[in-house]
Amino acid sequence: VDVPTEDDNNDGGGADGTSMLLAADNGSPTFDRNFNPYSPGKRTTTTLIYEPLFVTNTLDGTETPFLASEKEQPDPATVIFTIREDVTWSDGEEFTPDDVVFTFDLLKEFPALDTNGVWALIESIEVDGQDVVIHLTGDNVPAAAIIQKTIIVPEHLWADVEDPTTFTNEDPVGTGPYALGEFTPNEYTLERNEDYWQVENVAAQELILPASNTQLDVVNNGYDWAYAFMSDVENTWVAAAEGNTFWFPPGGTIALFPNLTMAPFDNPEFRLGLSAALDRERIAEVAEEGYVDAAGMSGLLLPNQEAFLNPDLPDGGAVAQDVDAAVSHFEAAGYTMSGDQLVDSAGTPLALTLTTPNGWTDWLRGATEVQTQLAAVGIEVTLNQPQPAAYQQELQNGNFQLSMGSFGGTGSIYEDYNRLLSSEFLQPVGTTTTANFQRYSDPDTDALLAELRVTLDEDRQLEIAYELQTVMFEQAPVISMFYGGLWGLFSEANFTGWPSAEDPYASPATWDANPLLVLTNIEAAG
Amino acid sequence: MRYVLRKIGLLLLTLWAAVTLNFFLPRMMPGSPTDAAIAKLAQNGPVSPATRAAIEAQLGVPTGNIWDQYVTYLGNMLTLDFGVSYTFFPQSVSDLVLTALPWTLVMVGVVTIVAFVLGTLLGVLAAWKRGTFLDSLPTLTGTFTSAFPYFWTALLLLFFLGYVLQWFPTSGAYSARATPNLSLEFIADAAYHAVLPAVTILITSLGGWILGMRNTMINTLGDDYVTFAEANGLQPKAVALKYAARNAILPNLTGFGLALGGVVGGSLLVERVFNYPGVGYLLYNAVTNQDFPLMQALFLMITVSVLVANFIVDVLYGYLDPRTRR
Amino acid sequence: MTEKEATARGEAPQPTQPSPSGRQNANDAVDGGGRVAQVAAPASPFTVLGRAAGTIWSVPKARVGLILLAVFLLAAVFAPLLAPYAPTDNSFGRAEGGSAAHPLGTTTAGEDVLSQLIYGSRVSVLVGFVAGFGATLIAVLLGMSWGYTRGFAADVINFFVNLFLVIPGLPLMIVLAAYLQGGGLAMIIFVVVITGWAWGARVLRSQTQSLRSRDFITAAQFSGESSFRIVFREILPNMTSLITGSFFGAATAAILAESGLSFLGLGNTAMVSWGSMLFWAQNSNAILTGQWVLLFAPGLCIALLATSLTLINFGVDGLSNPRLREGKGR
Amino acid sequence: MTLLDVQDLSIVYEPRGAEPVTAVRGATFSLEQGEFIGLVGESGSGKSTLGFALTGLAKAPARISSGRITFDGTDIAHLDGEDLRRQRRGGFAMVLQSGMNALNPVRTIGNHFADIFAAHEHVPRARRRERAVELVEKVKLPASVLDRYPGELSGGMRQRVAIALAMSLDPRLLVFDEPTTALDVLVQRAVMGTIIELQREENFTAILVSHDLGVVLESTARVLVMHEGVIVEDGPAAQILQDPQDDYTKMLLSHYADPRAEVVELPGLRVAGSQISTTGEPPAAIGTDAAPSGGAKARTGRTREAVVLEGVGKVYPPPRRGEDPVVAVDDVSFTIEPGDALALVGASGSGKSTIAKLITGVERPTAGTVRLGGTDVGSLRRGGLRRLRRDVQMVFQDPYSALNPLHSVEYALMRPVVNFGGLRGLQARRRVLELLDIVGLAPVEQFAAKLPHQLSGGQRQRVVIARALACDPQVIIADEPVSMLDVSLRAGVLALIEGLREQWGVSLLFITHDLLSARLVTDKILVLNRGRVVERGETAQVLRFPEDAYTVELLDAVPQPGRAAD
Ligand SMILES: Nc1ncnc2c1ncn2[C@@H]1O[C@H](COP(=O)(O)OP(=O)(O)OP(=O)(O)O)[C@@H](O)[C@H]1O
Ligand SMILES: Nc1ncnc2c1ncn2[C@@H]1O[C@H](COP(=O)(O)OP(=O)(O)OP(=O)(O)O)[C@@H](O)[C@H]1O
Ligand SMILES: [Mg+2]
Ligand SMILES: [Mg+2]
Repeated sequence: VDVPTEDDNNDGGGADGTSMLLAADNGSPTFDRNFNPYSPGKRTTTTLIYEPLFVTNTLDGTETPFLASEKEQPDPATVIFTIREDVTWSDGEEFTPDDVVFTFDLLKEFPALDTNGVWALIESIEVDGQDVVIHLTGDNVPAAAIIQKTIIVPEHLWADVEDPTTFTNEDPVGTGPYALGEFTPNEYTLERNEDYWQVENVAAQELILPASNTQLDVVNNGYDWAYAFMSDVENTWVAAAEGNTFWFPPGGTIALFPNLTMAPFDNPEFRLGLSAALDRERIAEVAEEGYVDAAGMSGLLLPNQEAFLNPDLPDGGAVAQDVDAAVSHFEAAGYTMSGDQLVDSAGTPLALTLTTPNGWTDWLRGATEVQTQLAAVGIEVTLNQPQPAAYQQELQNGNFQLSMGSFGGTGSIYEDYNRLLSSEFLQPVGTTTTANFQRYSDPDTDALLAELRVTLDEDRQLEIAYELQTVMFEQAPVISMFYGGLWGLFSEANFTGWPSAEDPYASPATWDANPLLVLTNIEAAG
Repeated sequence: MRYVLRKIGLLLLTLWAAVTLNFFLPRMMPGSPTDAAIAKLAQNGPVSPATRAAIEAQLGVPTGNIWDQYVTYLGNMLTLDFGVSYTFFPQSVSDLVLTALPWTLVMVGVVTIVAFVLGTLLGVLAAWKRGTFLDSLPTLTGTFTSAFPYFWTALLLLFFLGYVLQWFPTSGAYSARATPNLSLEFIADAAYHAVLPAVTILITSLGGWILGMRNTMINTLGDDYVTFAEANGLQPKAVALKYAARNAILPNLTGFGLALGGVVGGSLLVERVFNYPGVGYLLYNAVTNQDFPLMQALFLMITVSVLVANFIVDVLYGYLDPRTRR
Repeated sequence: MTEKEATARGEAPQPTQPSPSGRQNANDAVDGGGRVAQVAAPASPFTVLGRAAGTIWSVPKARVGLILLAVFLLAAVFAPLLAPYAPTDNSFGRAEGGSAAHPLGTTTAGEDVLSQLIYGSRVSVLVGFVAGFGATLIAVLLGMSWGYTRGFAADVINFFVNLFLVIPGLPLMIVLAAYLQGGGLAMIIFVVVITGWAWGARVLRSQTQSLRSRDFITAAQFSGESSFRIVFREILPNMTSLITGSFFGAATAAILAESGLSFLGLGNTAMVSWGSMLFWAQNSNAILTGQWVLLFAPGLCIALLATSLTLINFGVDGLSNPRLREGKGR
Repeated sequence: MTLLDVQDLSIVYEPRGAEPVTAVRGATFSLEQGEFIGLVGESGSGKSTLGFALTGLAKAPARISSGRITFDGTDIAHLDGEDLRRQRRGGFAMVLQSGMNALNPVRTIGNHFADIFAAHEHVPRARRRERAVELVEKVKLPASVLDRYPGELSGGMRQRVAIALAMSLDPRLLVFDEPTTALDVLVQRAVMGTIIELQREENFTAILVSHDLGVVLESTARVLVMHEGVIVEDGPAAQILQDPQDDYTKMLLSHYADPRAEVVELPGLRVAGSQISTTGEPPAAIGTDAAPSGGAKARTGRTREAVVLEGVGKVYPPPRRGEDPVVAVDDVSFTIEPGDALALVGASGSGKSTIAKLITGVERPTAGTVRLGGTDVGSLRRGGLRRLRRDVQMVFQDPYSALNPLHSVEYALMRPVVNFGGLRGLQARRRVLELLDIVGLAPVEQFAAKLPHQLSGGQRQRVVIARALACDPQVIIADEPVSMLDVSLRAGVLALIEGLREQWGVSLLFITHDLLSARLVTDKILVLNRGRVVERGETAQVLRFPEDAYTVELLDAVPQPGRAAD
């Protein structure tokens, strides 16, 4: 019996230059055939089979039209998408604005599908020729960015689906660049949709997605694109094959979330003291093996969002370790150094608990380094490592003193700051909230966010962004430390034009709509 | 009759308690299935506040009075209605279990049996040849290998035989493009993939059987019927097997029963290291994702099968040991 | 825990547990040919212990085990003196190979592997002994009262033991570990104890049952002794070797369990133990970076420590059952 | 023709981690074809060891350190492996001491025979079943046993099977190692009969190993006496009986007596008619203390009460489903007046121990009442039982298992003193020493510190008796208190019991199947058969002139040396 080995199957990855081996979808350990784009258990590549109206580059917020060719916001409460013509579903049916409306109606009927919460933003929706006009519940400029992410499904097939929440959509029909090829529990393929409206931009004829993508597999099996944190990437991935490259841009900010409902964290001076006490370079180095940079206090992802950076912030928001400054901040907050301990007015040494999810090793290393550094300013930090689900719960319920957390990275300035600072998410400790976990509340900031929500004036938007950065810098509602990397591993052997620091047109993420950007931009090598 | 009724009563009580524990223990874990799902999403980047509500609505995580939930749960268990998995939404738990079960049953089951048979034989040999090389070799090797952590053995095999020498595939239960079927070719492929996980389990579990059998066999070797058989000039082989080993194996059967019952639980660490799509991996997924329905079904299955296996061993015991018969 | 422990009570019989048939060989000084009174000097508890130690020592396998264990114990106790650096000192180069400064190289986080290995012995030894002790204690208390009492109380204990025998150990550990999040070493010990006592209880029960039918137990009743005293003064001392055996068995299981939980990332990953070293090694691709020492050394240490306990058990077995004393058969 | 010739045979046990023991020293003797000899000696004298060596079964840690065993011209002492195995057919065979356990519990009897036939291939396949039937019939068993498992047979049947199995080898030398010790007196008798008959028919050479001089003298023509590994006497049975040469043999013989005799005499004890008198030196302590004369007054002044059983019955639930309940005791009535000594005799399973359990409150009667004075024993609960035990104490059959091997003599005696006597500290200790003195274990201080394994069997039994006396009981139940002791120790213990009873006025229920012991220490007797009393009366009267057929049968089973010579 001729038993094929792993390699037999996998090195097809581009021998002819048009087939791509992709580590984008992990079976656990095998694949379920679920291509329902709204299902949490969907195959990751469902977003290559279906398309949204627009795709946002989460790194800098740049938007690329997909199923909509244009959008317009005549007033802050209305969004008009002009739907692309000459698009067909992969079964040959024509794609129409009615499909778009059908999709939104579907989400309204089944809130479980509405993972982006669009119906919290939309009042009504109507078709006007090739346009889809959306009336919002109020003035809301950033709403468009959320609404346009909605994945559009074909009315002619989905209208008959009885329960779309449990529908597994085994034979997906979409408008996207790829259609499902062969599906087996250990591996499946996507074939290029030759009728795709921009088929000329799609270089890879076939995508191969194995279920097992251990780091060992990734290094050995000649992947073209993988998303994985690789320890010692130069000696592993890069050394493994000619043409292997990597790009680890920041995808979010890892920060200390202080529980602002309790002392001493309710005192900004104390938070600033913590901020000054940290050597962020060292933390970033320890946590992510030096593959990411330290984060400043502006709340922006740099260099991605450089364009929005408030030029008035000292050092571009970066805060260097300054123990003396830290001590004076602490003093302002009522804490003094006594020997090598930081004590309150009653002389009680300060002891804090830092929560970090168990098993998230980079965070843990960062947290351990924070522990060490805070010990140097006389604060005793105990690590609390709940399991991820419990961590999530503690974070949401405000059940922590100091917690590791992340924010940002949606590509939308408004979204990033709103989730972090808006009191609309404010809940008492013990009640679940979905954002603003540190429970920050400031009327001025709320006003800024409200204005940012309604203004169409781009200059004003930028001004508000500056002001929000100042709030972040001066109030320190969270203490940013380092960037969470996006761990893109690429091979130039078969395809070129991968996103990179020089050409950051997309993030290296293999999920959501991002691969649409990547796969319509790369070119066959040679 | 009263005895049997009592025994059955106790069995059912144990089952009920295990099932109840299955219900309450996971729910004591901090965090909900939704939290687990969000925590998983959060590893890839920011999660939109709307997602939580959507996931909650979609999974249909039960809320409300825990006692009502418990009663419903008991009813479901009785009717073998295990519901839908949270982790693998919207797959039904029964489907998931039925897909994973054959892999585990065949791979872990076969190894368990092989380990028992081989270990027992080696134990017999060691006891019979006590104090010689044929004793110390299996005994010492067994002592050492049974002290290996499962996952470590798995990693070493993976590294040397899979990665360095590339003799065996390093993950999965069959080749990438294969779809499970019953063709010879597929079976050969599956067997090839099962080698490393199977060898791992074999290496680490063999020692226990060797030592156990050796100990009991040394005891029976001193029994009078063995001496008498020798005095009657039976061939050494007959004395060793039909007299000493035949009696020594009985106490070890209990352990074998538990082991066989445990087979349906798979071999969590090994399956995880080798990405083997068996029940152990499923169990790992269930437990780490707080997938109550899946966890409950698996725990129930394991509990029942251990109980049943024990029962079968009891019956078998009666057959093998006439003293308990009549 | 690893599955080994899950299975210690499940998949495989523990090598060190005596057969459940409950042979009545415990410690009876008048066993076998001992009918003939051997008049020796009066024995104090110390000489009894001394003799036991002597018997264990006289078995070569057990001797090797004791020496091995002593090495690990010394490493654990004197870790600060023996280790060249602090185990969490991450100020060295990343993923270095062996050198004079770092004989076993450094981790990807820049910690000295040798120092971690030496400090790691503390956790394993501590977990092994404390959890082994805890599990044995519960097994003794429950197993003996189960064996001695009849009727309802015995049924209740029987029920609990059965329950803990049928529930799959490793998943239960994971669930418990998640519940007792962040408890560190104490949590691990607790979890291992909770899931590890049942088998021992069963073995001790059958031994208690066979002892309780001995004349000297009836005689104690005729001497007006309370049940409590009978169990703990008359029966218990006669089971020392069995209990010692259970202890070493449970300790072995505990060591493997700790490593398994740590490997799954359910222990305290910030604490340096052999299990967490393996976790980090796996996590930072030791295989890929050629740092196979990271993977090999901690596992070997676990295996050796666990082996040492099993080896000692060869000697303990001989204590309670003269037939098992090492020697030539035929 | 000389079949077996043993020259200067020595055997040592060399256990690991312990001192070597020379179990047989320089044994020299030879056996003629067809001879039937006895090998006697006390426990541990090396009889079994010698028997094993003669049949090529000596194995580690035993080692033949010197000498030769010539069987039919070949030296088998250093034969092993396949050569030895071949010799076993038509050569030498052995029936083990614990013949009860000599059968593989998981193989049918038929398979045992089949295994032997297969091993030696001396019986053609087709004839094997037939031959097996022949063999079991020879030992007076029905052919149907061939399909049964050992567990389904009684001890006597198993012992016969073992003999038949040994016979299936057509041995020329057959060693019977205590073939009847574990058996009931009646069964014992029957098995011995079978052995003797077989030997006569088949005319093989036989060695009967036993510690029971009576049995040996009764059945064999020549006797070897072993003492501490040395063969101290070798001669015809009749001669040894009449004129023992060795001191040890003399001692053995002096402890043998016929319970039916008019006067029964043992060193230290002499019983004539119903009268008992102490001859020679009384046990050290007895008589030195101020003995209460009336006998009805306890040392502590408590009034002695009678044990009264009225129509007592005990039915155990059926051991297995579908079987009949076990009637262990059926309508038994008797009274033990204060100071009385009552013997309870009967074959195994006749319900003797059950009655003991009923009197001590360990079991409750299913019919009738058991009373101690005014107390209804059957209705007592925990506390009441504890109080009862102050009055009713037990002397156990096996002194080896009645003492916790880990506790010193002092501890064992201290417990009842503390629990019942309410004494503490020095007082308690003084009482312990006093007790030791009473049972004649002097120097008391030294004995108090010893652990059981440092005592001889007789000394242990004395400790057990002392413990029973510790709380100054009214009634002592002695369940076969000497059956596990060597003859040499037996008399001493019996004398002690007898003396104590006389002196302290305790009532004694003496349970035994040994009629000689019953004769020696009691004045009344009760014969039990299947739970029912079949005969009662004065001990001497009943034993000398039995009326019930069962009693006659029991008495018949008592070996009568010289009977074989008839
Ligand atoms: N396996 C052994 N190891 C060490 N010593 C032994 C062993 N077996 C017997 N002995 C010793 O050898 C001596 C003789 O034992 P043996 O069994 O031959 O006595 P016996 O006369 O048959 O006694 P019994 O009447 O109790 O059967 C005793 O002192 C005994 O303690
Ligand atoms: N606990 C019990 N359950 C059931 N049957 C029992 C129990 N104890 C004793 N018997 C039965 O009761 C009968 C009498 O037993 P008992 O022990 O009183 O006999 P015994 O005269 O003391 O015999 P031995 O001389 O062998 O000691 C036997 O048939 C025995 O099998
Ligand atoms: Mg003997
Ligand atoms: Mg009895």
